[in-house]
Amino acid sequence: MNVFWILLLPILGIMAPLLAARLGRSACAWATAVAPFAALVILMQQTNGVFAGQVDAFSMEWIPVLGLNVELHLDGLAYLFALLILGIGLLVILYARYYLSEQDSMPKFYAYLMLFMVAMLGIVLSNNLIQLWFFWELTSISSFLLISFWSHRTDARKGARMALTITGAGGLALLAALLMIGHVTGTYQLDEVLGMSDVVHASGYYPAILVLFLLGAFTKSAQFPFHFWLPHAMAAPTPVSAYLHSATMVKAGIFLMARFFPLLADTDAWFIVVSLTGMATLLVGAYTALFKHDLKGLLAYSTISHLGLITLLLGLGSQLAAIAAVFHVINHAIFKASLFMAAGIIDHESGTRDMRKLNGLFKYMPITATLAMVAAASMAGVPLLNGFLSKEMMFAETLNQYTLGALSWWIPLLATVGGALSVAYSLRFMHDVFFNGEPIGLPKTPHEPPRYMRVPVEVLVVLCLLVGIFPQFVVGDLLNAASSAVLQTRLPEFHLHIWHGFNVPLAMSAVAITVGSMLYIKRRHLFHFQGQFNEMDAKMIFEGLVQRTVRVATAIQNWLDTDSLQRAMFLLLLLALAMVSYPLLSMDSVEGSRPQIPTNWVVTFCTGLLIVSTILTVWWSHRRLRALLALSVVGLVVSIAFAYFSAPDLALTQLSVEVVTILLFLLALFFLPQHSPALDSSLRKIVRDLGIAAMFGSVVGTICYAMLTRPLHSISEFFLANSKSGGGGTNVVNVILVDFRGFDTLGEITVLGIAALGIYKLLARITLAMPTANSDGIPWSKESHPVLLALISQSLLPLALLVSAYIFLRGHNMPGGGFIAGLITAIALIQQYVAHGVEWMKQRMPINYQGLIASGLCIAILSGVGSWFFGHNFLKTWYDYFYLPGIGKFELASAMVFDLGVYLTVIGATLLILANLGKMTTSERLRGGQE
Amino acid sequence: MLATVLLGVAVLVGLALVLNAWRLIIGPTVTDRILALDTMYINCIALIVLLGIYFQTALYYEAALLIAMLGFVSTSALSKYLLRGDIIE
Amino acid sequence: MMTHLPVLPILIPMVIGALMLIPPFNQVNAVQRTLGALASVLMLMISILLLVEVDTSGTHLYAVGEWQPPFGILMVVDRLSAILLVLTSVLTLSVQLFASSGEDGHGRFFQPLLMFQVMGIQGAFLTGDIFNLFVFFEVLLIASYGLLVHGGGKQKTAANVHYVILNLAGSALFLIALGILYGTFGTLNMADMARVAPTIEGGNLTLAKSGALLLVVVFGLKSAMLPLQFWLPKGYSAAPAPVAALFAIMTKVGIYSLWRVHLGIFGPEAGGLADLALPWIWPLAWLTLVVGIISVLASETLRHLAANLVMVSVGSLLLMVATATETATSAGLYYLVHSTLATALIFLVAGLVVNQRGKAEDRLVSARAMPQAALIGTVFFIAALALIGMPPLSGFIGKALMMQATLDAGEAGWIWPPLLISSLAALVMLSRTGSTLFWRTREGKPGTAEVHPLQWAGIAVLLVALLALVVGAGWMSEFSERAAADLFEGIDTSVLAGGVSK
Amino acid sequence: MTVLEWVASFLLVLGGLFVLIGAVGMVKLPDVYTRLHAPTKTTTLGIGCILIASMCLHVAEGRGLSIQEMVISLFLFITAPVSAYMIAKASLHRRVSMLKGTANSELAEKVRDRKAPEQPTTDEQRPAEH
Amino acid sequence: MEFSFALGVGFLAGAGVFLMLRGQTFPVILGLTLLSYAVNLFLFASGRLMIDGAAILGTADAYSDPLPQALVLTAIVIGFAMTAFVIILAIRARTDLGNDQVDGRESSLTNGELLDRKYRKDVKEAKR
Amino acid sequence: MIKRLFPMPLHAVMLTLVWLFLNDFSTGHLVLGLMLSIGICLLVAPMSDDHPKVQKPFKALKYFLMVLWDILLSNFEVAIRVLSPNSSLRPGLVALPLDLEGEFPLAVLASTISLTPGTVSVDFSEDMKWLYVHVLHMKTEDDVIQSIKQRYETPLKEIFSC
Ligand code: NA
Ligand code: NA
Repeated sequence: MNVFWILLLPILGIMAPLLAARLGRSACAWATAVAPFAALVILMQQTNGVFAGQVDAFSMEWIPVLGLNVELHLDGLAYLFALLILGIGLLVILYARYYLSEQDSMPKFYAYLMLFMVAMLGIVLSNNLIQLWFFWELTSISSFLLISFWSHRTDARKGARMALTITGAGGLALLAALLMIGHVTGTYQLDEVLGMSDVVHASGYYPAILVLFLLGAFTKSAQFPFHFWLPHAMAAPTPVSAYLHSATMVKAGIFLMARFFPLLADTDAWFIVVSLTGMATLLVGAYTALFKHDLKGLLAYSTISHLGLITLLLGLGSQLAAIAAVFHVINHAIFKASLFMAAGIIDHESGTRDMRKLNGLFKYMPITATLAMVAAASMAGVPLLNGFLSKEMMFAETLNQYTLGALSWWIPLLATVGGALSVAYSLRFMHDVFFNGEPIGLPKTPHEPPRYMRVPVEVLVVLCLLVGIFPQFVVGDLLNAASSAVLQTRLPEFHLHIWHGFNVPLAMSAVAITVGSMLYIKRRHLFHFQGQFNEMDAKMIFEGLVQRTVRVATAIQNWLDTDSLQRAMFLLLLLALAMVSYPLLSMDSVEGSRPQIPTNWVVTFCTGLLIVSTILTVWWSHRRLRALLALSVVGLVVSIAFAYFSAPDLALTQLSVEVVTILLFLLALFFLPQHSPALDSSLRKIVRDLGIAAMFGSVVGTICYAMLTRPLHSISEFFLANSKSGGGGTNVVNVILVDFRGFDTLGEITVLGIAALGIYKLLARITLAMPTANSDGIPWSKESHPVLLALISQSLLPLALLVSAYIFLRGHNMPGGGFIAGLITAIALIQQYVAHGVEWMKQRMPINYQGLIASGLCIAILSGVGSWFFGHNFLKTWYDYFYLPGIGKFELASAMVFDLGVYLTVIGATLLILANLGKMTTSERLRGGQE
Repeated sequence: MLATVLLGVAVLVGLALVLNAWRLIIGPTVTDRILALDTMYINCIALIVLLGIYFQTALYYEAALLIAMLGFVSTSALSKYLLRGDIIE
Repeated sequence: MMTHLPVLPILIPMVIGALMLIPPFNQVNAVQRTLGALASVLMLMISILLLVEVDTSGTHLYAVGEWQPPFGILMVVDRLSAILLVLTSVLTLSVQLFASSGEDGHGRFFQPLLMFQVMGIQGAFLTGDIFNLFVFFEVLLIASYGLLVHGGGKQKTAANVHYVILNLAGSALFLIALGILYGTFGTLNMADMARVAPTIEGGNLTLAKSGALLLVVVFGLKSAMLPLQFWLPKGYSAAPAPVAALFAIMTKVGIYSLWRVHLGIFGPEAGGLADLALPWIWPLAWLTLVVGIISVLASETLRHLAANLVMVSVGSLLLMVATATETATSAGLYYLVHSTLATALIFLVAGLVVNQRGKAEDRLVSARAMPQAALIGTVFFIAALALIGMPPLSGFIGKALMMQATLDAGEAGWIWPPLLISSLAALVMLSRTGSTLFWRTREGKPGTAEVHPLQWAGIAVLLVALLALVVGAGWMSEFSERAAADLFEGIDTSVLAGGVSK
Repeated sequence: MTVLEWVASFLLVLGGLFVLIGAVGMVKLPDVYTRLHAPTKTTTLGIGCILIASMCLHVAEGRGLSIQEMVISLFLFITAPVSAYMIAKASLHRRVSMLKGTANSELAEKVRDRKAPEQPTTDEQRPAEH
Repeated sequence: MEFSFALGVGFLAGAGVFLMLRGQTFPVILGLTLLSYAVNLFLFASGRLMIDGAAILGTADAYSDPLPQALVLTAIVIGFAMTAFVIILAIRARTDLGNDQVDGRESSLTNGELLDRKYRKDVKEAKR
Repeated sequence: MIKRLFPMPLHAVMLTLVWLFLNDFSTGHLVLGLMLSIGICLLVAPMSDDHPKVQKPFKALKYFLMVLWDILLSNFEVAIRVLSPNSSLRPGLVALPLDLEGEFPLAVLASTISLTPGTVSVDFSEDMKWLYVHVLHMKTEDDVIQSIKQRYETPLKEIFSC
């Protein structure tokens, strides 16, 4: 349970700086420090237990399906890292209080920093694979926020993005690895998983797991060749560099490898990949560090190098090497954090980090200089300092491995080279900055920093010395506990002493120090040598890579999507064709067993007429009015077909819709070009389109024929049987529409209503230019309303309305119904618009068509909702027969109310569409002054 | 007998439809085509009425009525389009 | 009233939408907006109520008109539809609030069209009848056509032309498919179709296969499956922000339909029709995801990026559809909810960005600073995390669930790479976009555009929902499992057989 | 067959023939103005005959007198002249030329401008259709 | 009879599809209309063909399948709404984009440019 | 008051009659037809302009029957014209001076002309003083003018008393 508080307190602590923001800078810093300090205290209370091998655990269910639960545990390794995270974290908080300037938003900084602290604690305390990954990604995010803290600076933005991209990619690989581990082991609980190394090793997933896992670890810990993001992360404020990019976050990868050491190590693949990567990183980092003029750059590469060293140790696979690795984690964190802070002080007080300008600072800031030099010496591996001890152990272990078979001696040799390089750059850090003549053109005159800014450095340097001189006393137990957690077995014998006697590792150290000093002294030659090569700017390469990816993607995208409807349509039809016809290929016979209706001449005529007029519609599609005439014939024949094949309702509907459509087309033609070129595409395209059209047509025709000639057992018997008794009507189609499937109809009239609204919208704020003459150049006739047309249309109106009432009322029992009646009414009214014009109608029929739509919809709904009050479901219909003396028996049905809703909606929608378009053009025309 | 007569008359009407369609195709002017279409509407009324007689039902009678109405609307709108461009003004 | 709950999510927006055409509600003003907000809240409450009901007492069936299935139209509320109803309502509330800040006044009928669009979506989620599904598809489409042009402008018109015409072709194909299916099954009720499916044989089987496969094209078009995705980037990026946000669920309707139809009817127990669509969906889904990734990388504006991220989410979901196991479906459902909320959020953010950046709009160029860069940036950051699939937002849960499901199904080898790379691509592009839009500013006085409180409210709704999706992830993922189980089990309409027939 | 049925058959054949003759006229007559005569009269009458036949048969089959057909005829007879009028107007407007030899064909411009025969027409020469 | 019907449906569908692949809005809408005729007939055919069997109870011995007829009715209405919308959209597109191409861009093959240029000028004048 | 509640009574009666035609002659339909007709008349009343009333209904009926007869005859004539060779056609355009006044009577006249032998009304002059008629086969212009004036215009003048 305590472990829970260690995590929770910093989580709460994220809010502290934001809340304390108004109380001043120091208060803000103090407030921030409270939570980690408390957590640290709790952590310290666990010390004895942890050292005794007890594990404090906490677990709570969160997402069992995913295997993600809140599972925490505090063992030696977690303790060690938590100690580093909280301890150095507190020092960084203190340091940052003085580092940040007035312009920087301190609360934001601290909040980000605390977020990061939480993330790191989460990683190290995790006892659940997915949870571990959760916090792992959180470190990437918080690191992004911290690196880009000075977001106005290009290098900060780019550095942050690069770091995020690389570590993010690694994180994804890690997720994959962890999920696979979970899949193989059947659990995501870390302590269970760790005991199942044989299962994992034996599974076929092991290679994939290892590669993906190491990708995650290596990217995070800046291992070669993924190391390049780290130097660019130095655009972050220095406290961030000290905390994230030396002491903690980059160690997350190391932590991960250490954590999973028992599970994944102990194979050749692990040894080769990890140790060689470590070695390469060690050398590349150290070598590059030597040539960096930027103080933080040097430290960054040095960090890379040391991370390589630790990785190398973990890769060696021996237990003692692992112990050495853990030991070096501690030491590096201590000296590197202090070095970064020192560098930050120098930067802060002198205004630059360029070592070519920084010279002889010892005079100006002797205390800081001394502190920095001690830390640097530790980095170089000078005896009596902590760095020396772990380096010694490393040297010893490199002698103890057989990774490369007969060539295994390369490893100690290269390790020594690495050591020498590290001595050289450490020397450079000491000499080039604090001595080496006078400073050149510094923006500020350097001096010692504020008292408390130096405290963190002092603390850390003292630790360097303490660990270096009394290793067993200071870190012996800690190292023990952490190492046993890593190895999950009893530890081999090992001793932490300052002095191991004269042995090969000592000799290697001596060689390294000697060669390193020589290298530094002869650095001019080296710089000259290096100067021949163009400096590789990782950022440029990375950005270039990203940009090239984007360019390639854009090219592919442009190739794929040409923003052409024709192409999209072609693909749609092609896919449809492929998918529909694929099953047909295996059809034995198109014709089925259903008896067919004998044909006759009239039908043949009509079929011929249909086909001819269809072809004409296509043929004339560029002579638009003609195409419209051909289309009308098609519609006419289709209506006749409906009538012939026993569907009078369909015939009526088709006819009325047809006419309204033609009217719409005519309205549209006025504004569209009257003609278009006969050949609108290349001949090849037309042939292609004809091909797909022919195939589509024949497939649809074939399916239609196959369907028509096969018997069908459908649910329709029910409708025929229940139409009269259940729905109260003899027109089964109409009863289906208003009763059995009234819900469809409700949706359908809604569609119509919405379409009218959409059209109204489309016509809003549109400026239409009307042609003053037809396409042949003949100006329009001056007579807007031919007298005979006006007169006859007007006298036909009552008749048409009566007919529509007739069709409406008998719809339930005979062909007809609300929809057709609505269309007839609408057409009759539209005819008045055509014959008399908009003005005339507006004066005589001031109807709000939107209101008509709305009331139609409401009536239809209400007729359905009404049944609720009788305890029935929505749209449950009711009918009954009544008798009135003198009139006789008649029927009343709720379905008729529903149909009335349909009727009104149809009128409203049709008129809103047509009359509105007409109205618009008229007002335009009047404004244009053409009348 | 009546059935034969009906079929014969239907064929006559069908032929008429074809002839009108021919006029629709060859034009030569737009008004010719509109006229042809208008006549085809009327021919279709004949077809529908014959259908009703043949099936001995009054169900198709509204269709005929509607064609009569709608043919008129469509013809007058088409002519209006030729005259004025804008059919509703 | 409780017994009528299943039709209320359709009727409420319909009635309110109709009311908004009648005075005094027919003007864009506080009255209309309040009405809309009330409707949204009411829908949210009802859908949550339904969800709880269904989760405790099982699938609800509602026979409209009291006609016993398969003869009448049946509304089916199972866990799958219930959670999608809740999702739609949340989205509606957010969009409604956001738009009420004034965007609804940039043209007529925004609020009623919004209501009708929601009616269509909810109807599609509720109906248990395949033709009724078509009708609701059309309702939601026609409303979306109207909404897409809201505010006017060339871009919108151009996008709408493509969107409308392609969808009309899609509707035609839908009807052909329905014709084939009715012509072979003789029934329209989905549960009944599932019952009939194993009995179909001979020539009818071939025809039914054609029909079923054609439906894949139809739903594929709605969900922007490759090669039917071309309408998406243009349409979504041209739409006004709240509309684009609402559209985030439109593609999901396609996914839902694939589940309903191709798992529910043509699922493993459909005899000769069993799982016939999967071999087609597999490669297309994979390619959708890959092309989605490429498009994400090629995005030039925030809205394009968001639209392409929709495509990525569609590709991922289609892969789950193709995997067709219970766990994959459940993972997909979680991811569906998450991705809908997250993409909606990013579209709303894009709207704010466009408002505040003046002429530069949301293009990835440096421009004058946004007056409220910090706040908007924070929301953007949250949305970005969700979309990339990074903790602590829900994206990672969905992604991890999907990865687990495909690993269990033995398909990880080729699903994981695009799935993971899509996250990386999103990460690269979102960080690039974010840093350009919010940080790479030119000198000059920032504009004065202010984010309206109602816009914040709309965003807050989504943020809360996303947060709930993380905090309640345990419940949600288990619920998804139950919902997937419902889907695999099918709908039992026999419970209605006795009671409802007239 | 009853007398009524004979009558009906006769009317049907007559109607069919009229319809066909109208169509023949449509194809055969030389210009749009002469073609106008065919549908306005022959075809309309043909339909009239068929409708009356339908009424007769209705009676013959013992289903009583059906007067519904009258409404269709009414419609047709009212609208046919207007359709012809509109088509003629449109043809004149588009300057569709009359058959060579049409008497008074020079009046066409007057009609087009709706002027009285003695009034001068506006002098604008535009391309005619075909 | 069935064959004639299927032939007609096939022709309508093919012609519709061909027109839908054109580059201007007007033929595309024509194509949509043709296709929807085909689709309506096809949907209607799913109930099989029958003559003299209109589903009006009491008028025949056997009735045609009424359900597809109801479905087609719904489809016709919806198709009408959609067609109306797309027609007006075409007008809007020509006004907004200055031409009647579905992609809003002139293609090199169309010589409608002159017309459209004049149209754009007209629009400008009308706005003034 | 009654005028406002029952506008266009004649129309209403005629509509009711048509309603009975459409349905059947029963009390129920009479009541329903009356209700509908009155409703429709109320609706269209604002749209109908005042026209000269038919003053002599009996004459109107006679006129109607005469026209029917003419239609029948004319059709045979046109049929013959159609079937005989085109070269024998003598089409012509005729300007018919009008004595009749009022839009409605003129419309009736124009319609009659269109329906009867070999003539189609083409257009009125703007001042409604001339009706242009296209004749399929014209012997002499005066012939046509005289026969139309006598046979149709004169009775119409009487019917509408103008
Ligand atoms: Na120096
Ligand atoms: Na107009």
